[in-house]
Amino acid sequence: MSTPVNLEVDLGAGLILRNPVLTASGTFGYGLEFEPFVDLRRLGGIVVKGISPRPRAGNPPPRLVETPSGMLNAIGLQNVGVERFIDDKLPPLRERDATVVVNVFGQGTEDYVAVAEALDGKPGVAALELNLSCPNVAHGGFLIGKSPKAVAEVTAAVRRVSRLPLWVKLTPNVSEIVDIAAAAADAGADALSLVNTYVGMVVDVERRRPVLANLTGGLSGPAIRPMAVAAVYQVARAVKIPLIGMGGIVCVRDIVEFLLVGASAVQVGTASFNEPGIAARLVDELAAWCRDHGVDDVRELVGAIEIPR
Amino acid sequence: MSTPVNLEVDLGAGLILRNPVLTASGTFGYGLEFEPFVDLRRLGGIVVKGISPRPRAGNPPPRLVETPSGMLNAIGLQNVGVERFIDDKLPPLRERDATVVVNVFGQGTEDYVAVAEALDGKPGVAALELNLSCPNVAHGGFLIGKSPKAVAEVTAAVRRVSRLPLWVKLTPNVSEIVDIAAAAADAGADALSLVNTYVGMVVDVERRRPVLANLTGGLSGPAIRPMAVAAVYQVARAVKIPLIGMGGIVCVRDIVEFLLVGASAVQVGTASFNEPGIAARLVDELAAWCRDHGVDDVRELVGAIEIPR
Amino acid sequence: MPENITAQVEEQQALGGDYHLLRIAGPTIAAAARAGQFVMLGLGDPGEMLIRRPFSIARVIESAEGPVAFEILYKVVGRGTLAFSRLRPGAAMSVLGPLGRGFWLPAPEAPCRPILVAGGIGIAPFPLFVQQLGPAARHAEVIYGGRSAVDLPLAQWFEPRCGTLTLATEDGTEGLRGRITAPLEQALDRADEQEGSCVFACGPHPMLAAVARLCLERQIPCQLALEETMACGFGVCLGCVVPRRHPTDAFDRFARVCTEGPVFDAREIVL
Amino acid sequence: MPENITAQVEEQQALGGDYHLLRIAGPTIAAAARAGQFVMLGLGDPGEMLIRRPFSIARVIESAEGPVAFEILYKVVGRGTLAFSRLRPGAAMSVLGPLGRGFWLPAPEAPCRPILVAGGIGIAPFPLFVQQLGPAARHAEVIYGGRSAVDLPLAQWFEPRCGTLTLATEDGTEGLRGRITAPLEQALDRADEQEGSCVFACGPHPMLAAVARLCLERQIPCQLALEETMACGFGVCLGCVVPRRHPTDAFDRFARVCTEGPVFDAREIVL
Ligand SMILES: Cc1cc2nc3c(=O)[nH]c(=O)nc-3n(C[C@H](O)[C@H](O)[C@H](O)COP(=O)(O)OP(=O)(O)OC[C@H]3O[C@@H](n4cnc5c(N)ncnc54)[C@H](O)[C@@H]3O)c2cc1C
Ligand SMILES: Cc1cc2nc3c(=O)[nH]c(=O)nc-3n(C[C@H](O)[C@H](O)[C@H](O)COP(=O)(O)OP(=O)(O)OC[C@H]3O[C@@H](n4cnc5c(N)ncnc54)[C@H](O)[C@@H]3O)c2cc1C
Ligand SMILES: Cc1cc2nc3c(=O)[nH]c(=O)nc-3n(C[C@H](O)[C@H](O)[C@H](O)COP(=O)(O)O)c2cc1C
Ligand SMILES: Cc1cc2nc3c(=O)[nH]c(=O)nc-3n(C[C@H](O)[C@H](O)[C@H](O)COP(=O)(O)O)c2cc1C
Ligand code: FES
Ligand code: FES
Repeated sequence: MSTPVNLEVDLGAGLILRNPVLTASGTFGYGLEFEPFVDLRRLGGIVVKGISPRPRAGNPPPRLVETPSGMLNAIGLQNVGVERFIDDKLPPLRERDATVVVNVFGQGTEDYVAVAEALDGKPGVAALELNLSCPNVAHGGFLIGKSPKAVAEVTAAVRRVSRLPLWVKLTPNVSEIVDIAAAAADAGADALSLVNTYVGMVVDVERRRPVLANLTGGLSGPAIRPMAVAAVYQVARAVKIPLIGMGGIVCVRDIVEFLLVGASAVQVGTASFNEPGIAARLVDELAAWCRDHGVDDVRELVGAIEIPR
Repeated sequence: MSTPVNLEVDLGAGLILRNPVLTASGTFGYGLEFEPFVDLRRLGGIVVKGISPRPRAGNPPPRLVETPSGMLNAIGLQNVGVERFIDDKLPPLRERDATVVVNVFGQGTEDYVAVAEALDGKPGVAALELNLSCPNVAHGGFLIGKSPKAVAEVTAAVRRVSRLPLWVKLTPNVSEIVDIAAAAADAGADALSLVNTYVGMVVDVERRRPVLANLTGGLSGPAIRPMAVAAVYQVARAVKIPLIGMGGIVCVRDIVEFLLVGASAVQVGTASFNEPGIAARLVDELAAWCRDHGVDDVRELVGAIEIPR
Repeated sequence: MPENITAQVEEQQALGGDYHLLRIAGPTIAAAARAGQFVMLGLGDPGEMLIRRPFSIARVIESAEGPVAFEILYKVVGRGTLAFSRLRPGAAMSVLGPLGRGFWLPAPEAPCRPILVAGGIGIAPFPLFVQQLGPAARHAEVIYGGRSAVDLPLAQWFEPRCGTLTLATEDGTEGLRGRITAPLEQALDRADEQEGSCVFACGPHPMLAAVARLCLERQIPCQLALEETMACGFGVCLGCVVPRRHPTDAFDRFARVCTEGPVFDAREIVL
Repeated sequence: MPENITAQVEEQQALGGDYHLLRIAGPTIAAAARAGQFVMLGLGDPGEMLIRRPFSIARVIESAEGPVAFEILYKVVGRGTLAFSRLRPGAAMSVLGPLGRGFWLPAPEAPCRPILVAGGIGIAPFPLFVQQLGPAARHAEVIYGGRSAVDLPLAQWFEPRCGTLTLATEDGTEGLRGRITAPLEQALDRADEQEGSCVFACGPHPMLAAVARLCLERQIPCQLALEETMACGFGVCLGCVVPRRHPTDAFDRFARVCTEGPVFDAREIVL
């Protein structure tokens, strides 16, 4: 019998995950909704829906539309707000021994700081993920996320008030994602999550109207995977902190692809809607893949792409 | 019997096209290869493969890979060079009475100017399309295309030497495509083509190598359509010159979608590989769509999207 | 608790005019289903269909041992339903269900005469509703409208099972010419007198808005089965919302159709 | 001139081990096909398969009136070939062909003994080759290798039709154990003596490189049928290139496999 494959990965700042497969923010609710389908402890981690200082209503419907190999969403960060998250969601998650990463959303530096402060010292939070990249809210992290200076400012401000491992989630809707990544790393991020969704739009040609009430939405799903892989590849060559890759993962091949270009872990997003248990299934399949390919430790795969010549 | 639908569109600078359906550069060769499948005169226009001052070899293979609802290409602008284009390709195209737009590619301002000068006064060229957006060549128009200042410089330089209608083709791999569009318009472009491909990458996980010899390639096809539509929508609200929309068009609905968000014409790209005669078929289907929807003049559709409230 | 399974197609029946009836094996789902609840149906491979599609559970099939399968009634309107229409017995589907809050039937202590109002494919939840009403269905009134005769695929099924069946088509090819609002108004006026009627409606958005208005004006209880685009079907994507009439806080401004509905009391929501 | 048609599947035959034979109606393509030429096959709807797939024309089917259909021999390796394997007679495919430059047969004035070398699915163009050789096939030698016995799906077909058939499998489950290079070397050594042999090869890239080396060393004429990823199949996407050995200018550095090949003289290209 062969020795079991090591799936543990190190995300920096002392955070070791059971395995590199997390679920992406906004696609896994607050985790508890998935209990009928998956044992939350089997996951590398759960990134919860973006939390803001106060409850948010989100955008009016329609909020979704399918696109070729993808979908657009314009949820607009509807969420319960940090207080109710701490009171209602965190305790049961903690009971279940799930690794919980809190995705933080704000309209300006103060908001990010406020959520980080509220969460500081609360048991059961493994890391913060700053969403500086949601394309679906006016004055959102989106504009912050496009400016290296603003990214650095928010990152540094949260860094000052929080001892939690700090991840910064990047938007790919920029000219040079490497510049944004470097700014976040220099300002104290412990790891970077990439990518968030791409701005897109679908028109109902019969009614001559945008399908989404918000006009545009964020594109996710397999359609974006090649772009997300390129983004992770580029950032991996430029920054030294761990990366969490995502965008269109639907099978174990896709996970390996992100690891090879330099991600230390990945997040499964849209695919969880289609198959609620997919992330846990992919943990097992990743272990099997490693075994079949003579990989004893999943960390061997991280950045192991060979560039010919 | 109803009156025939008017399909003619005005692309500015005195250029009237028979209909708004063109073929996209790099996906229709030099046009002549498609003669077995389509009467070139039925098309609104043919944008030929990017032409540089001297012949170019392009990138080593593999140059292509399919992706979910899309494909990556890294051709690297292999082309015969402007002289042979003028000698060998232009005369037969002229004989066929095709509307020919020459896509121009260079590594710096001088190259664009050189091709424009070589083409000046040559009969049979309806317009120039400056490719400031190819992601597949080092020092290519790509870097130029990401900087409003560089875009303005190349556009103005070509403007000075050429009397032909001047289109500038934009890359969508930028933070604010509207800024680039405005720069091109202010520098004298008569129309803007958008979008070129999105940077992407696919890894052969078995061999742990990028599939493409060039590592990354340009993503085209239906996968990118929602992003391309959003880009055209945004640019249409910001600049006043005509737009030529493209990205993942495979059916008449897609054409109408681009027109509604503000494109005066469209280009069909990747789809021509699957069905060589598709662009001509879509011309007929567009006329039929207009008839069925009580649209007498296709120009009524341009920018006719209604934004609720 | 919804079940997420890979299930077999048992039967595929074309009903004419783009309407199909699909029978899917699933004893647990069939046993648990309440009228108005739905399933999310997919093809398994997210590469073929990234997002599953929601369909009302139209009917439950019983064998001697109990419920064994359920049916959905669907109309081919796009890529997904076209793919479904090509499935043959034995094909595998991914199924999540039963989902959402179904219709709540009149309580025994406060009986009411049910008026079922369906527009087009909105008829889908009502066969199960009638099955679950049991003998009370004899008193039920069904008002069923569509564009044309072909858009009333289940009319015959209701005929022998309900008290009154009123059909309406916009082109007059079957039943009354026009929309269902006219016969509904008449029924409601009768209801005013008889006391104790209640309305259950499913159909296109404008129809539901009209039904709600007519009922609210008369203070007649009215339940509406809504449709909204869905990605998950179990409350996590927040994609399928409808505005609440009386939100308690900002988070609460929208209700999720998939978990808090798809059936709502007309007084709960803004259409 | 290639023809772009919508054609019907006439027959689908599973040969075991992921290999299938697909018969497609197409008199014009069948009549024009030369061994080594190929077709681009798609499912019509670019939403289902954006890029068509290239397949060698494996065999031409004749009726009393002449050629009526052609066959492709294919291996299921991914999404496209999986979809093809599910097609049943009557299904529609989009077909472009015949495409490219096939093998050029030995000229009558300079006859040579053909040695056909195939690796795995690289056997695909050779049934047609044998058909078109006619009686001369009796003198042909076929060397056909694969991973395992199951990877030699057409071995029996060649047996009665050719002079010699040498099989080789890497795992030794059929014929010689090992690669085809050893039997090829022996055949070439015999050829050296007999004068006038010529090699036609199709298979994976490393095999073709080995075959080319062996032949070039001995100055034995050698034609190679190459594979490269293709988007169009008719010369316009410039996706399918292979480096030329003697380019004349920068544009010329690469040859298109789809139009200048897929069959090349081994001296023309760099493998
Ligand atoms: C709770 C619920 C129950 C439903 N029950 C039934 C039923 O019993 N029978 C039936 O035929 N249909 C039902 N529908 C509608 C059905 O889900 C859609 O017709 C189906 O998703 C269309 O998929 P498609 O791929 O064929 O169409 P698409 O190509 O996706 O779209 C075609 C049209 O359908 C609309 N549509 C697309 N996806 C959805 C979606 N997820 N929800 C609603 N509309 C959508 C689009 O706006 C578009 O106008 C129900 C919807 C909901 C929300
Ligand atoms: C001129 C020519 C003739 C061919 N003849 C045959 C034949 O007779 N029988 C046969 O089984 N195969 C043949 N092939 C290979 C065949 O085209 C591929 O196996 C097929 O395209 C794979 O499609 P897929 O969707 O199943 O696989 P994908 O999911 O697309 O890919 C699976 C694997 O196939 C490779 N591949 C994908 N697309 C192509 C492509 N367009 N060309 C080459 N490789 C590709 C990929 O690199 C990958 O390793 C030929 C290829 C060429 C270029
Ligand atoms: C419905 C939906 C809601 C999302 N909400 C959030 C969010 O609240 N915060 C965030 O950082 N990302 C959010 N995302 C982005 C995802 O976390 C992820 O970055 C993106 O979907 C790409 O991954 P995928 O292609 O696997 O879905 C959301 C995505 C979807 C589809
Ligand atoms: C194989 C290939 C080659 C291309 N070559 C060029 C080119 O030479 N010049 C250019 O401006 N765009 C080029 N493009 C981009 C297309 O013109 C078009 O902008 C893009 O493919 C998006 O449209 P589509 O999704 O319809 O293909 C190329 C695209 C493909 C797929
Ligand atoms: S469909 Fe996802 S929350 Fe309702
Ligand atoms: S496949 Fe397009 S040029 Fe050869």
